[in-house]
Amino acid sequence: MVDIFLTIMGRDLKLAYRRWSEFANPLLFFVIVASLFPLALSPGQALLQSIGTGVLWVAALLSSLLALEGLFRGDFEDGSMEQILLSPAPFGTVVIAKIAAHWIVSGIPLIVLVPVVALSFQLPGEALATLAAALLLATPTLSVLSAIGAALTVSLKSGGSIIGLLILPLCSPMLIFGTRATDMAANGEPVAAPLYLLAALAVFAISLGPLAVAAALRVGLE
Amino acid sequence: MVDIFLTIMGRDLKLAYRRWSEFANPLLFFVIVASLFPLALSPGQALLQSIGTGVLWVAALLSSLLALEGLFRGDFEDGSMEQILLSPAPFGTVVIAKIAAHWIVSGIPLIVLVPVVALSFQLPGEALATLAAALLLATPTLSVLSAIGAALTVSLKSGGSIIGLLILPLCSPMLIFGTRATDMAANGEPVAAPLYLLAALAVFAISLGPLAVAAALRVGLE
Amino acid sequence: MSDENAGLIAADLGVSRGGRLLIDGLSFELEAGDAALVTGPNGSGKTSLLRVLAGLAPPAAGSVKWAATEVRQLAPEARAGIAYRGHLNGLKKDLTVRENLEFHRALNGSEAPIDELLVTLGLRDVAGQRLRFLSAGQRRRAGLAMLKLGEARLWLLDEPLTNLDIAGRRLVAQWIDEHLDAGGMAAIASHQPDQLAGGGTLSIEL
Amino acid sequence: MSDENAGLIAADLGVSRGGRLLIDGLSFELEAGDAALVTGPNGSGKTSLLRVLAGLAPPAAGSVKWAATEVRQLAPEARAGIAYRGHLNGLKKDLTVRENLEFHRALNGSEAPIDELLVTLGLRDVAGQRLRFLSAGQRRRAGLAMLKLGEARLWLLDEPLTNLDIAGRRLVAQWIDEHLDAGGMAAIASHQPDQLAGGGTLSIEL
Amino acid sequence: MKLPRWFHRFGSPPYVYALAGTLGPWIGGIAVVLIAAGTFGGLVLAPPDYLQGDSFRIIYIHVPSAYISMMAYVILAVAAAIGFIWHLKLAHAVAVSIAPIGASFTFLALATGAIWGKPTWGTFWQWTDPRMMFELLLLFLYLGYMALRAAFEDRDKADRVSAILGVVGVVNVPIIHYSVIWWNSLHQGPTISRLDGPTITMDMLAPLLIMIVGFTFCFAWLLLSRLQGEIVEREYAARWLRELVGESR
Ligand code: HEM
Ligand SMILES: Nc1ncnc2c1ncn2[C@@H]1O[C@H](COP(=O)(O)OP(=O)(O)OP(=O)(O)O)[C@@H](O)[C@H]1O
Ligand SMILES: Nc1ncnc2c1ncn2[C@@H]1O[C@H](COP(=O)(O)OP(=O)(O)OP(=O)(O)O)[C@@H](O)[C@H]1O
Ligand SMILES: [Mg+2]
Ligand SMILES: [Mg+2]
Repeated sequence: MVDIFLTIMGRDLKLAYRRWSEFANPLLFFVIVASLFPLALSPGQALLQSIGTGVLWVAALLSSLLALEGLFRGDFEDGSMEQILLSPAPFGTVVIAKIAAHWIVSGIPLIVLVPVVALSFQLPGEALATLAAALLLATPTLSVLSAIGAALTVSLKSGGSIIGLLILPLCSPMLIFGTRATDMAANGEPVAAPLYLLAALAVFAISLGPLAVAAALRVGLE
Repeated sequence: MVDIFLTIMGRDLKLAYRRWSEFANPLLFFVIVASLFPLALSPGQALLQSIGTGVLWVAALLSSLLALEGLFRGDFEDGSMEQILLSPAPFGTVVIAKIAAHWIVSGIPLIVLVPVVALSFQLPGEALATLAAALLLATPTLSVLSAIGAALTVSLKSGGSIIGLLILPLCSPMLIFGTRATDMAANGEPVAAPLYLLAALAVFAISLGPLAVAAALRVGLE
Repeated sequence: MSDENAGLIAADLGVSRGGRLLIDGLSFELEAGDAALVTGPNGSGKTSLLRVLAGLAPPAAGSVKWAATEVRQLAPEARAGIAYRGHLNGLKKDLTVRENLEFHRALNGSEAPIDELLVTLGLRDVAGQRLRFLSAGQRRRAGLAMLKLGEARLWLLDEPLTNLDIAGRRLVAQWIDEHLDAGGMAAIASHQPDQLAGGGTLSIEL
Repeated sequence: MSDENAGLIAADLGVSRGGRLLIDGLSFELEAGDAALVTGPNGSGKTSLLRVLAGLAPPAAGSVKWAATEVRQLAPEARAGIAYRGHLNGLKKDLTVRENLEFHRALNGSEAPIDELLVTLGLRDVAGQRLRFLSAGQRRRAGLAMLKLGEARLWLLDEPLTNLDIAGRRLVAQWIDEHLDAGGMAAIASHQPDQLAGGGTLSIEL
Repeated sequence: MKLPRWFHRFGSPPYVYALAGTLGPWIGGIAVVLIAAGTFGGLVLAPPDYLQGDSFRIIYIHVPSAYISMMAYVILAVAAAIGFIWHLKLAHAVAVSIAPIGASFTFLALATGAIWGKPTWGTFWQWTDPRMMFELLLLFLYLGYMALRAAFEDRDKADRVSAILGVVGVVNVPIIHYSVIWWNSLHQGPTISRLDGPTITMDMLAPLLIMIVGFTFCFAWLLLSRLQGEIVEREYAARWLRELVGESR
């Protein structure tokens, strides 16, 4: 199991490295959204500060959704998914490994990057650590949710990338708790509650999500 | 020439119709971004109004960038682009037709949709017509610019979604003029100047852009 | 016959695609050393049949059993007994030939030596190149290499000779013969059955 | 010889791919009724050569002329004289067979009757289906149909027989013969040259 | 369009390689002298600004690098266009060599501007400042150009595709520039006056001009040395290069 996990993850990381420009995209997207907003709003300092958290979280959410859109498509189109499904490797493990690899490539850089951008939004220093922690807890859940969307999309082939977007409402709890934690930290309030909630959602998503993904992929191959 | 234009445009529209969900995606994306922001910001009425224009424009810009990413990729991967390039059809016309089809599918709905969403942002009624007009002038330019990005990266095969990075700086004028026109209209000022600028940029982009696109596609096929 | 050694049993099999029944009431068995040659005109359902045999798609009627178990219900380990090579090669374009093979070896828990295989297939010189930069036939060769990276007893091959040059076709025919001699089984769809040296012990015409 | 009727002239042609020179100093001419059979092992450069002849890629050295003009500099109308069918079919998966053919007919400004063509190719029953739902051989047939949708005098065919059943292969061979008899030209890469009835008047071995 | 005959010599890698080798040290030397003089003038001779104190001295890096960042992009685009139209590999090599240098100067302008902003405006970054936005977008243009190149395996293809981007980008540079400025002139953000005090004195201005010229030479020097490297990489297999290397051994 661990072998398979590492093999799949290693492969996906290698592919990501080979095609770094593709994987850098969501990050860039994040930077761009985050930097365009102030440009379009031309707000004063105070306004910028008050909307900063929200902008950052929405941008981070979108960028992690974008990142996962193609998670399974490549493997479907070149026949790799068939081979993997027919191999003796347990399929659930394969799915978890793929999501994990993708999170490493897209989630972790986000966790590092967001607080840096937050600096330019005049977010107070105390909020930065909380922001990073909240992202660390929220991004795995986002990854699992978008993987579900990606699996549904890919298995419906010609139709239904719409399903992918149906995932979005499911993401709103992460958005709300994440923004709240950051705002509370900025105001010097204790932030344990929203962080615990994020952690609980992450555990829940990671334990059940891959099952849904595997089922959707199986159907898609028929 | 007109024949070829209509043939290509007809084909692309038909394909879009067959795979409508894919093309509805960027629009949905727009609606979601525009509606998530108030959720994440939970601002007061006044704040919402003041950031509304900016949010709308950024969301519209992103959605039209997203829409064009795959404009040429499909034709590349199934060999259609080779056939088109080798056919007696003038390649520049083909390119313009493809961009036009895509604009019909992604730009026009946006022009209709944005003012509707703008209503929910408490944008004053006078600004809505200006917003629609500005979008009408800005979206063709955005389409051409993203087509350039798509053409430059299509030959990467591995999916050069660095598109965002390439095109974004080029799009910022549209964002700036569009926001300005909308804001000015909301304040009751005359909006001719920014609209003229948008129109000038559109003419410029439409007349020269397709050349760049055609050149990039040719190189990509080698 | 113990379950372990049982071969492939298709009983009263129906195969449909896109709502149309293509194959109806097909029954056959493959045991050690057996090969079924699936032939038929374009669009007759060869690919669809092989996908059902592999368990990728459900049969419209009847059943497919491998080692006495419904093929769609096989435990992961038991699946190692079946290798399917379809129209698609199942290789990543952005990995090198060697990396692709190493990945599939690991996936199938095999220890087969890759270097020898690359030499046999004439891919040694391009082993370090990404698949994207290979010719059509070279890609097909790399795809077929995967047959040797695992211990599958049943080979399901969909037009394995596509894009191969003469030497390549001869090699594949030889591999199949060796596989059958060693007690393996195969179901092969092909438009060039004459090029498969031994031919099949069983012929399925659609 | 007037420019109009001049055929294909490759002079001292060099073809390279990914920085490696695959073909060097190749010179040949095709005139009315000539066919060049390009053969060679996998990866020897057949596809690369045909792409250069079609003007899709630049030659590494030498020149390719069609109707006395450098092929990469042909005017759009002159390009109608060349048809290239590669490993890819160049059809849209989400259009039906008929829609695909209609599109290519319009693109090439041809008036060829599509219905007859569909019958000849055995695609009448699937004419209204999206390409996505066709078998590999049916897709290939639809791809080859495009040869008849235009007035190309030079056919560049890259393994046209792939995935085709016997009837299909026979049809393609017959088409080629008719095309040559009518004063056409062809350059064909294939691993099964024996299946192309007439064979070539010229043989290019890589 | 035909290129003038003398120009063709610049299409010959050995000639340009040798030329770069000869000119490089001279230009580098001049750059060092000018920058040293400018630094001395700026840090020691120039009086402190009566409003900003000594912090204004960062101008001696900031303004030259901002200027170079723009000039470099224009040169890049011209080189790329020449390369694309006349299939001149060396012109492409020039464009490629400029990109990272230009990006560095852009970054330098951004960084020094940000550092300067802290004491003057009380913030590192001001989203509403048109120059900052312009410079940031310029950095994106450079990065996009470099990323696009990096994504190609085939150098020839990379050359031509990125050349298209370079040219499209330069068309946009003035548009971005003016749109950003116009936009700000209407949206009055928090009012910031830059160096509004007394008009710059000669003591302050002269070192600045010297620095600008020095930076230009420095840019040329960097360009020549990168170009040499680029030529070596491209002509890896060429006979003249092997002979040259053989000679020097
Ligand atoms: C990250 C922040 C900054 C960036 C990106 C930036 C960018 C630029 C650019 C692009 C130019 C050339 C302008 C042109 O020729 O149109 C420039 C010039 C200049 N900058 Fe900055 N700047 C920044 C911060 C500052 C600060 C904080 C100050 C001083 C308070 C300053 C003072 C100047 C001066 C005096 C000039 C030259 C004179 C002029 O053209 O008006 N800059 N800067
Ligand atoms: N896109 C590419 N980039 C770089 N090198 C390539 C590319 N495609 C093919 N090659 C290399 O060029 C050589 C010739 O390839 P080509 O496709 O022309 O061969 P071919 O004769 O058509 O082979 P096949 O019979 O397998 O189709 C191969 O060795 C291959 O490795
Ligand atoms: N994805 C699909 N959805 C619906 N119908 C399909 C699909 N793929 C193939 N078909 C139909 O099923 C029939 C059988 O297809 P299949 O691919 O099994 O044929 P085949 O015998 O392998 O043909 P070939 O020799 O051309 O490969 C065809 O008539 C085709 O139209
Ligand atoms: Mg088949
Ligand atoms: Mg080939």
